[in-house]
Amino acid sequence: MVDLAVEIGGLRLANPVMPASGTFAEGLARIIDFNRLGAFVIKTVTRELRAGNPTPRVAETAGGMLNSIGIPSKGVDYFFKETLPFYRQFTPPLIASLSAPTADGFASLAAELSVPGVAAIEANISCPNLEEDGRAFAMTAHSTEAVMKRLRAATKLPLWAKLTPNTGDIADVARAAEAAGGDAVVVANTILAMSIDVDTFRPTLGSVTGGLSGPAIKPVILRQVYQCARAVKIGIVGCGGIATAEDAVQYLLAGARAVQIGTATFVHPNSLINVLDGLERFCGKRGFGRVGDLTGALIRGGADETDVEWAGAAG
Amino acid sequence: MVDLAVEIGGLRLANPVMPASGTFAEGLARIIDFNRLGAFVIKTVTRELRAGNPTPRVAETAGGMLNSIGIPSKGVDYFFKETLPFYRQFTPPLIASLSAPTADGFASLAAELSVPGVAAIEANISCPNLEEDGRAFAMTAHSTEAVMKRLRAATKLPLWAKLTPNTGDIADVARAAEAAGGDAVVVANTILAMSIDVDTFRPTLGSVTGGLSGPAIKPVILRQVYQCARAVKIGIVGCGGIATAEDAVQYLLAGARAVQIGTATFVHPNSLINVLDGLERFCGKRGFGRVGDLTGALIRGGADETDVEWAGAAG
Amino acid sequence: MDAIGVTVGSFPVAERAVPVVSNRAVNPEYMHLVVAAEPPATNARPGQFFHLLCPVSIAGAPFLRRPMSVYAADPERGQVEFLYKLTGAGTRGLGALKPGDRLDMVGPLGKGFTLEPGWRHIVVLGRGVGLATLAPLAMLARRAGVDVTAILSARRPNLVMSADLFREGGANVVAVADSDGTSAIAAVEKLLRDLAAAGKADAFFTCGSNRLMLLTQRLGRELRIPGQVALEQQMACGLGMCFCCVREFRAGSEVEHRRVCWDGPVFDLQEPLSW
Amino acid sequence: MDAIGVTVGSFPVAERAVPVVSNRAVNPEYMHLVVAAEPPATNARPGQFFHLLCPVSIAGAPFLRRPMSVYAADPERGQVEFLYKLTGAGTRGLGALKPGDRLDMVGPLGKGFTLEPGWRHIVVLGRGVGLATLAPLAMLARRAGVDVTAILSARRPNLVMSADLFREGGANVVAVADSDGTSAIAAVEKLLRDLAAAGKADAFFTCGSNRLMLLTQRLGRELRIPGQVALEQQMACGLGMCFCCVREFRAGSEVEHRRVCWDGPVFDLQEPLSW
Ligand SMILES: Cc1cc2nc3c(=O)[nH]c(=O)nc-3n(C[C@H](O)[C@H](O)[C@H](O)COP(=O)(O)OP(=O)(O)OC[C@H]3O[C@@H](n4cnc5c(N)ncnc54)[C@H](O)[C@@H]3O)c2cc1C
Ligand SMILES: Cc1cc2nc3c(=O)[nH]c(=O)nc-3n(C[C@H](O)[C@H](O)[C@H](O)COP(=O)(O)OP(=O)(O)OC[C@H]3O[C@@H](n4cnc5c(N)ncnc54)[C@H](O)[C@@H]3O)c2cc1C
Ligand SMILES: Cc1cc2nc3c(=O)[nH]c(=O)nc-3n(C[C@H](O)[C@H](O)[C@H](O)COP(=O)(O)O)c2cc1C
Ligand SMILES: Cc1cc2nc3c(=O)[nH]c(=O)nc-3n(C[C@H](O)[C@H](O)[C@H](O)COP(=O)(O)O)c2cc1C
Ligand code: FES
Ligand code: FES
Repeated sequence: MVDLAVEIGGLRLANPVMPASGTFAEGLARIIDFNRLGAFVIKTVTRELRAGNPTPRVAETAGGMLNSIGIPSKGVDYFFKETLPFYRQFTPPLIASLSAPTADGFASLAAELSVPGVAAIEANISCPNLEEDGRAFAMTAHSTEAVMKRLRAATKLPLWAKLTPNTGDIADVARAAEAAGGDAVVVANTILAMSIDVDTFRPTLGSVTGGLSGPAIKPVILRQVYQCARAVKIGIVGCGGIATAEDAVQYLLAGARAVQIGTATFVHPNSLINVLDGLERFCGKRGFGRVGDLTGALIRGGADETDVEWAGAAG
Repeated sequence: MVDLAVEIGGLRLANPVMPASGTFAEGLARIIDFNRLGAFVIKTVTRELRAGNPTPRVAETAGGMLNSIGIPSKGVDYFFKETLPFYRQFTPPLIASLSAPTADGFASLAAELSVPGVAAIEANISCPNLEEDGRAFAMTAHSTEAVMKRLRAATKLPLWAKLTPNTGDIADVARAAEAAGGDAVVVANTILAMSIDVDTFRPTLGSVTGGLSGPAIKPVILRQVYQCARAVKIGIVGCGGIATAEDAVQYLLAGARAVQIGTATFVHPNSLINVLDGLERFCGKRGFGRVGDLTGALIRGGADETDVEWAGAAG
Repeated sequence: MDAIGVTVGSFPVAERAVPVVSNRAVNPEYMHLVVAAEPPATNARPGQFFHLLCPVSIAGAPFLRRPMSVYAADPERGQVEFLYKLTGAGTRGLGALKPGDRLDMVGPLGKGFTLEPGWRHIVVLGRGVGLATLAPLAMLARRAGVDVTAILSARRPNLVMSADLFREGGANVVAVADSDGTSAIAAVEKLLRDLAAAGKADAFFTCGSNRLMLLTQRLGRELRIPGQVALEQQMACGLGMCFCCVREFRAGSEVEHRRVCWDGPVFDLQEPLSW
Repeated sequence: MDAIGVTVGSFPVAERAVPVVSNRAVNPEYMHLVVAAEPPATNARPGQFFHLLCPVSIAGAPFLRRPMSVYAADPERGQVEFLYKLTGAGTRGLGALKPGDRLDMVGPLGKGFTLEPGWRHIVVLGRGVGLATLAPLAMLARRAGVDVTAILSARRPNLVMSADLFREGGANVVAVADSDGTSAIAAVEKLLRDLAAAGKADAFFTCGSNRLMLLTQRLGRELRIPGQVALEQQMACGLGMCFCCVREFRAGSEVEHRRVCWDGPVFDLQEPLSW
């Protein structure tokens, strides 16, 4: 029996597998058993009602997808009236992702959402689609520390910071989140990107640029998780291109204590369950009694040379 | 007849298609006709002899590859004795990519390489593999301006800056390169990334992290070209994941005047020629007399909705 | 089933890799695919759709799934059918499927058509593959003893699809085409007014043409005839999670976004804005 | 042909999509692939290799090409052959090729084996697919009237491959195996010393085993017997451009990196460091 429970960012989760904000909603309960998930992470909530970006909002790329959803939000009332009661029917803890245009806005929204039934706050200080040029709090350590301090003062709940990969030094930003009292960092959101339709000469997305996600970004985000793991002591949630249990293992080895899965769920709605089952099998096969023992187990000091497999074992 | 000639960074090229530094060398002349290329861009030269990074130096990823070659260099003597004479057998101009650990080093090397037979200097201020943490001049506008000023003073040749994508604000860095007297920016080098072998628990690269290239990064670098095109007046050379003529067209529409092709040449050694021929066909088909007219021809203000093609033309 | 539309503990949707029974070209542009399936797939109702993982082919490697209306679903025979147009990498990948190959599909998804008890005569108007979406509705209506007039539009008469299928189903088929002008809006309007006058239009159902949607919206308002329209939009998740697939709708004086995959693809005829 | 090793205006390497003639399993681990080809491909010399674009299969989508030694190349028959071990996504993709399918290959690449005029008796020592690399050398030597002793090593006698091929080629075959201890270094060393003593070892050729390389290096130094070794390393370009494929070599007192794809894959036996 493999112990799948993990301690991460002030929470104890039954297992380290959870959905990524904005890629998960009630509808998935028509296919998979929600009670198997490590946690629920809901679509980022904002105070004001928002329409989101113009269509088209999605485009395919090599090994990934572009999205420019923005944050269409039904607002706080809907969260209390519909979202919260729905998830209270299940056992996994609910992590509320929230966003605001100002530090004040973040703080007051966090305070308002700190209610029974919400287990932690995931501050999406990184969503790259809202402004055309993709600016976000999490692009600098300075503004990250500022907004996280306000958030820390505003809620007693575990506080997670969802970082953006669109920065030159993500380890520095993670340090700022930790210094301001954050309990975990989620690494990371989508990479700002675009594509162009060579028939129409127009961007494939209505908002021109959007966020790249899926397997294409996995090596980049994995590197950022590795850099953050060497910079902070608080927990790291790895999120970027995870489609298989082996992908999740790579993130744990690089230093993550838990993982979030987004785009893969669009391709295979069972991805969350498949990765969870695969993780348990992997630990069993490799003799790990606790999935938590994989965290940071990367062996440094240069990889082995590929040995001449095709020339036979004793070659 | 399509006019393929372009003016870029102080040079007039017969066509906008050239190889990316480090992915091209004499050996390719065994397969393709070098005289058809817009220019030659050689592997980055350093003053001192260097061994480069430990093996393994390459790994596959979804839609791309990781490399940690570093800059093994045979030094300046070899450049003068072997490289330069070899390329002088052909008509396209030679662009010398160079790198150094200090601004002084950049300047003196640029001065030394400013000889007949070298048409332009491409300052690789971005190679992410040399230091384990991937720091590079081009990660900040400040250090970019400093090194480019020294380079500008050191050579009368057209001066190009090869930027790194591993920065939070590449447009700002491009502005710095322009302000310091750069004649063009090459956007961009590889994205710092890594992967882990879940059998050995070791990084797949001997140097742990390496540079991601290939189709996977195209949407990210295309976005950076688009951002730079709106920030600077000097020419932009688009470089990142180009494998087809349509990819090259996307870069031109986003604002590039020329393109460099790297990883695609590893998969199809004829890629440079195929993209060039495809560009000419595209211009012909779409009625562009000059390939230069594609530069910046992106139509803004939101893309069209996908119309209901499957429901018939007049639907 | 609460406000959110999900009943906890029941799993009406599934992801399954099912065997292909047949996959034939019906004309140079369209193909007809039959797969062997079980519930919940075979419970698919007219207007619902499946999200198909299209195989890699020379046409390319589709990353996302492709939405496809159920053309027929039969629990007894244990089959689900699709009628699709060869368009890009996804549908061309589908086109390469051979009997025995496996197709990974998620479904049934979305809200289908509904028939009000009071209706005796309905009119379905479709074009191109819009017909694939309307065909199973016509069958259902006939089985419910409701008369069906099917106005099938195409560029040329010989391109009109599924006419026989509608006829066998007992529908009264009117084929119209661009080539002879019979598909012109004015001509189709005349047809509809005559049907309404003859009391043969208790409701309009349309799919696949913005022009036909606008026409039926206008006549529906004027003649107080209710209706439903099936819309399409690019999708990622197909399960109401990503908000990629929104379109604009009238909500009183407001304009609001709704998800085609979750709130639709079938909507009240009067609500969608022109696209 | 200048110092850099490229003759301007001659194109001795080509990228071609060639038809598969046959692709058969020789045992549960290895397959034998034959393709129809033309010059320059059919000019491939022993020790040279091709860079193969392995097709996408259930095993995965290989992004980079895969290097594969030429097992045989015949300009008359217009064929090139490979002997390969099923390993990962690339070789398993190769394994799925059927006669008539096209295989995109780049080559011939790299430096092959060379035979000195003075040599009358050579010894080739190989293991596993190292034999694929040595087989064409043995054929070439026999055609040049040079005697060949082929020491073929494997885990079990029945896994020894290509023994018949070497015999038909006129080589004097000695099969050794781990299972009966005959492949142990001491045993093979005895064999080599006896051959040397009998004047039947003018040169050693080896491939596919670090242990056999180290043994022949040692004996070669002691007995002043020259030799050549074929190395392998992960590759990207295969054309000497990317420096992915370097290994370490003795250069006087220095250690230097050389590119297996360009400076090799065949090197002087004494130069490579153990890997
Ligand atoms: C609810 C619904 C039901 C549908 N039913 C059918 C059907 O029964 N038969 C049929 O032939 N087609 C149907 N379509 C359209 C079908 O989904 C597209 O033709 C298909 O996705 C095209 O994919 P492609 O890769 O071949 O083409 P591409 O143009 O290469 O597709 C590129 C991207 O655009 C998307 N896309 C392109 N056209 C459409 C479209 N019209 N609607 C939604 N997304 C699109 C694709 O999904 C893909 O993500 C339906 C669409 C929806 C939304
Ligand atoms: C010059 C040369 C000649 C070769 N000749 C033969 C031959 O005749 N028959 C044969 O069976 N094999 C031969 N090999 C080895 C063959 O290239 C690998 O077995 C093959 O690349 C494995 O790819 P894969 O995707 O199946 O395995 P994977 O292990 O999934 O490959 C992963 C990556 O590692 C690389 N790789 C793995 N093993 C090797 C290796 N031993 N050498 C180089 N790269 C490797 C692959 O190219 C790929 O990039 C040769 C290698 C070289 C360098
Ligand atoms: C359609 C879509 C919508 C998203 N919306 C949000 C969001 O509202 N808030 C947020 O923090 N991240 C959002 N993300 C980012 C994901 O949570 C995740 O960080 C990213 O997609 C990388 O993970 P993946 O490669 O597994 O998808 C969204 C991603 C996608 C694809
Ligand atoms: C193996 C390899 C070696 C490279 N070496 C260099 C180099 O020496 N100098 C440099 O400026 N860029 C170097 N690059 C980066 C490429 O020039 C190019 O910027 C990058 O690969 C993106 O383009 P691509 O996706 O077309 O390969 C190298 C890339 C690869 C894959
Ligand atoms: S496709 Fe995701 S919400 Fe409709
Ligand atoms: S594989 Fe590129 S240099 Fe050898």
